[in-house]
Amino acid sequence: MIKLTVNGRPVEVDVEAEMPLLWVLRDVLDVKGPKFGCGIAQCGACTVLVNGEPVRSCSYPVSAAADKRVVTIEGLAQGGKPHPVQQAWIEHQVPQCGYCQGGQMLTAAALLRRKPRPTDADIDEAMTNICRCGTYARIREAIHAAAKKPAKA
Amino acid sequence: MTARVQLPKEAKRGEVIRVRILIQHPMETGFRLDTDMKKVPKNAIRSFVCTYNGVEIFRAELSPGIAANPFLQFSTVAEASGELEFSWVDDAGQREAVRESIRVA
Amino acid sequence: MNRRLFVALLLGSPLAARAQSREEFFASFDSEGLVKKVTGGVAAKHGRVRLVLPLLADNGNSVEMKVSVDSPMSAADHVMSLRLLSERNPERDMAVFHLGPRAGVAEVQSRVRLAGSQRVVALAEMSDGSWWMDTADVVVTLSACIDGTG
Amino acid sequence: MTTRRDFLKVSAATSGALVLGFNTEKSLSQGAKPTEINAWVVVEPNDRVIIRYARSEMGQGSMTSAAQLVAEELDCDWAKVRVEYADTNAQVVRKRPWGDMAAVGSRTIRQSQQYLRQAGATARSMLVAAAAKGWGVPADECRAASGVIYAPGGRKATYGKVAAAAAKLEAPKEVKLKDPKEWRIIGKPIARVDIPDTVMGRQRYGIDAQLPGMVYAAIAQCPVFGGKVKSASGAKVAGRRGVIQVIPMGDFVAVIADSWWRAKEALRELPIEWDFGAAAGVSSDSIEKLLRAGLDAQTEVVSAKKQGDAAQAMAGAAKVVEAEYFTPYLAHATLEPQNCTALFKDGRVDVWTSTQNAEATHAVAAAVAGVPLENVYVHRMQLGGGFGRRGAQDYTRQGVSLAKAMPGTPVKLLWSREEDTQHDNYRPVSLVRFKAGLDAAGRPVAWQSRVAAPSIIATLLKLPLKEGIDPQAVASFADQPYEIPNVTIEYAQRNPPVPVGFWRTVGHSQNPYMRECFIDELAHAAGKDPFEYRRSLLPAASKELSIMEATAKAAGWDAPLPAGVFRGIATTEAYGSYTAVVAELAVSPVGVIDIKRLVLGIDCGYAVNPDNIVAQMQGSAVFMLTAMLWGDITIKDGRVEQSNFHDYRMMRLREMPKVEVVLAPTGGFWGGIGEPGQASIAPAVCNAIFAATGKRVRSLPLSKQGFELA
Repeated sequence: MIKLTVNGRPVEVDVEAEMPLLWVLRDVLDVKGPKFGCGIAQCGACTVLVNGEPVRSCSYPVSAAADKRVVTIEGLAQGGKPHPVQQAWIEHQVPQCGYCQGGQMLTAAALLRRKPRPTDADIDEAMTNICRCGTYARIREAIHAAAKKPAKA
Repeated sequence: MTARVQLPKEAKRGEVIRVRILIQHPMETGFRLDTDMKKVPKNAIRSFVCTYNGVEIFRAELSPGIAANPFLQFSTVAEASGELEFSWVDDAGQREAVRESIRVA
Repeated sequence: MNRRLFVALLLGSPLAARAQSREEFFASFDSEGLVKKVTGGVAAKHGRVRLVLPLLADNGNSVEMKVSVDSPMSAADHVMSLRLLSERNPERDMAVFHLGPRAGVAEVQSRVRLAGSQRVVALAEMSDGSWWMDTADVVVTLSACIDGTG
Repeated sequence: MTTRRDFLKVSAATSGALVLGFNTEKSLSQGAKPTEINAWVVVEPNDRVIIRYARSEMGQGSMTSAAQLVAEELDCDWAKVRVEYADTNAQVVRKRPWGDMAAVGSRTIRQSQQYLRQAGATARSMLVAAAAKGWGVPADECRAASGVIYAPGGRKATYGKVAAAAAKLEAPKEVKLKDPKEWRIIGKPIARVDIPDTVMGRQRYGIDAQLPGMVYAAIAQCPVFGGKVKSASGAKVAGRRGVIQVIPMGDFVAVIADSWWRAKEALRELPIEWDFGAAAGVSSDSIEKLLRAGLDAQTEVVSAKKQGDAAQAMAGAAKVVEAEYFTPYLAHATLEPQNCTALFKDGRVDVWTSTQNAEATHAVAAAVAGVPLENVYVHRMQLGGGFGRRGAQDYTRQGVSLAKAMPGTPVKLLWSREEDTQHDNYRPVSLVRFKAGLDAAGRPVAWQSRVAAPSIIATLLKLPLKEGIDPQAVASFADQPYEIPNVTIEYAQRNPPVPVGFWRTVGHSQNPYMRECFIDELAHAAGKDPFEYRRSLLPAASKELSIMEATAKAAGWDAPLPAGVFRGIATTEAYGSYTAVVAELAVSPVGVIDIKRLVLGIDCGYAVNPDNIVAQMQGSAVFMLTAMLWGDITIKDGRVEQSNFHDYRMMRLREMPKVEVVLAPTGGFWGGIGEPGQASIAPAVCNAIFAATGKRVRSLPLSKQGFELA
């Protein structure tokens, strides 16, 4: 049995140790925020935060998440109040189809925690998630805007 | 065999019976290209006739507007025991015919 | 009216650029004109004939069809021929079924081939020389990312 | 004009907390009995309005812009609008009240704008008539604004109060639509209704369907096109944890398990014997030979356009220019792989999938399951990208046939990225030969093109071609806007066994690249500036000319450039809109391209949601740059060599250049938005590369021509 917390909720799962965290979240725990895009850690649609660090959960065995805090896009807002990244994503109308955006926002939130005022170079280096609709210009714009919002509690 | 017929084995005189036939035929439209880009010539069953003891009871003029392996269902009045003959000709001049007997009490 | 449709199909003409709505697309079918070519200019009356085709067909290669006519099929009053007409298939005359009193009832079933969404016409010629018709619109849902195929 | 942010503040302020709750399938609030005024408009007693959307939202934004068309004429309060999908079962039972449900060909707005606006106006006039009747005053003395009806003497009533009475009235035969000058919802940068759900992680895609007792299917399709399953013994994987069964299904094999990962892992161990069939020997080389033979063939070639006598004019030309252009197969690579969840139970079929045409999904489900159309229910989901891939229904056919093989059990079929890359309907490969004759002044007097390419219409749609011409294969050649007296365009249909389909912008994603590069070659041969040369050949009143001039002006075509930076230009019509692009870039001695900016102009006639149009243009730039830089699906032994994003490269955020959008709607017509934005990008970039290097780019992708992106 593997124990972890998902979006603040403690859970226990009886699965193979090498089962990727993505499929434990989606198919076992019915947490549908993280998405499957490639399965080889290339696209980032499956990004979740493990103890605050962005992780491509399609290639991350659930055993590595034992006793850790996992946050998916559903858990980014705190107490119903959207995270500054989420507010900026809406204000800048970033998403088109939206499939990659959960991963993009979590990666951006982690970047902002590491670097509250990221430069364009910081954003280029951190934001490697694929967006097939091509919303990159607005992602960059929204990250800069989120950096200016009052820090989250 | 190039066709399957469905017909009640026996019927009462004056009864209206349902006749069905499924014919093996590609009903080529003339638009299809085969693998080395040659147009497969148009070839569809053009005329179809059904006789009952020698008397024509149904006739159809068909075209590539009828789907491949044509299926036809029509009806006729059971007059007397005997034989129904289904015959057809396609664009390539190929003639085919099948017969099916029926007992009428 | 239907010239417009074939012009749209032929080349990416400006007409194709103005995408037709479904209603406009089906309204562009000239069923009356098609019928008059067969009847020699006589208009067919709507009624007595019932053409059954599905509202949607996943592809046009094989679509279930049933056509029937309300007729006693007596020697004095019977259906002589039942005709299926398509305005969009390369050949307008899809099929002609010759019946007569021996048929008992005027009903034929088959499977037709439809070159894209279209309005199909069923036209019956009665023994008294009158013409009756019915139409059915079929949407072939193989959708095209281009204009003019409706 | 309110900018996007002001509008957001307004809508946020008026509806309390940030507008979050746009769950598109939320059940109606309890107790309140909503009233359907017509197929498109439902009004609740609490004055909330539901506007129905018949198409598919895959990021192009028409779930919002289509509703703007209805809301405008309905004169309702947009803050009280909720958009809900039209139901395909009701579409069948009620004999198609919603018309075409396909979101393809950038047609949603321009094909339905008339009947959507009429639906809004009709509903408004019935609401006003009901209120007037209640007050005993003539309807034309009343007026409606923002969801409230006013009558002389200060009387007023909200839509919710009169909805029930309105629904009982006869719908008026004729309704007058507003003059565009009166629009206050159409033309505004309204915030998209689906974005709040996406941002909060509530958005649901086909892949997210979840049902009690659901099982998961991973499949392998024959790697060679057209091949069949010979045998697949489940014994080897039967003992693996969670594996339920192995089902051979003709051209694919499915492993069914209690989670998708277990099914996929078992599939890797499953021995499958294939009957590869005829296509096993096909390769990119054999395909190019087939196309090249088409260029030279005397038979199996048709004329798509014959104007004047090009051969004779060519003979008399002062100068002749020749070139051949090639564009490769491309995959859609929607980020959400193809999937379909289906349940076949007691003669009824329920389907959850991401589809660009819910009606086609409905018809295919009925046909495969062998049930009447009335027994099918397609549950609407958002699409994780469509780009034309999801007009086809191969995944629906597979999903429903698996559900039929397991009656009573919901089955979720999900393709792996490898299956998605290797079993697509690819953007057709195309080889085009050009020949043009210039007179002494450099003007083209003769233009000959022959296109050798597969036909999507003949092979995918299996529709007969009028006189053998596939309009898509010759698009933008046969209808080119330049005034050239003698033109012959020929088409040699050549269909390798690689399936082809509709890839975003279809023929206009490749043909304008070839045409606008070749026109650039003629300008160079005539010693003319490429912009001036096009201007001299475009009819004075043409919209290609007006958008090209607006774009060139915005880009400052004549302004001096920093050293080493060069410009390229292109213009074309596509999907009823007119586009032009100016590209500015530098190329290093070793071929590294540094794109400084793209200036992308579009005239779509009426702009329904300007901010959404800008987003589609930005997205089109990334989509086309990705394709022209790296996009290349190659064939070996009858199968696709690429398999995932490691060998089918996607542009990343750091690689996106500056994109400036010139929105220049001239009004008077309705042009498409989702696809035209790509059409002029590749030629403008390649013409700029020629200006910088003197090298013509006559074959894509650029990575195969010695170029790389900075």
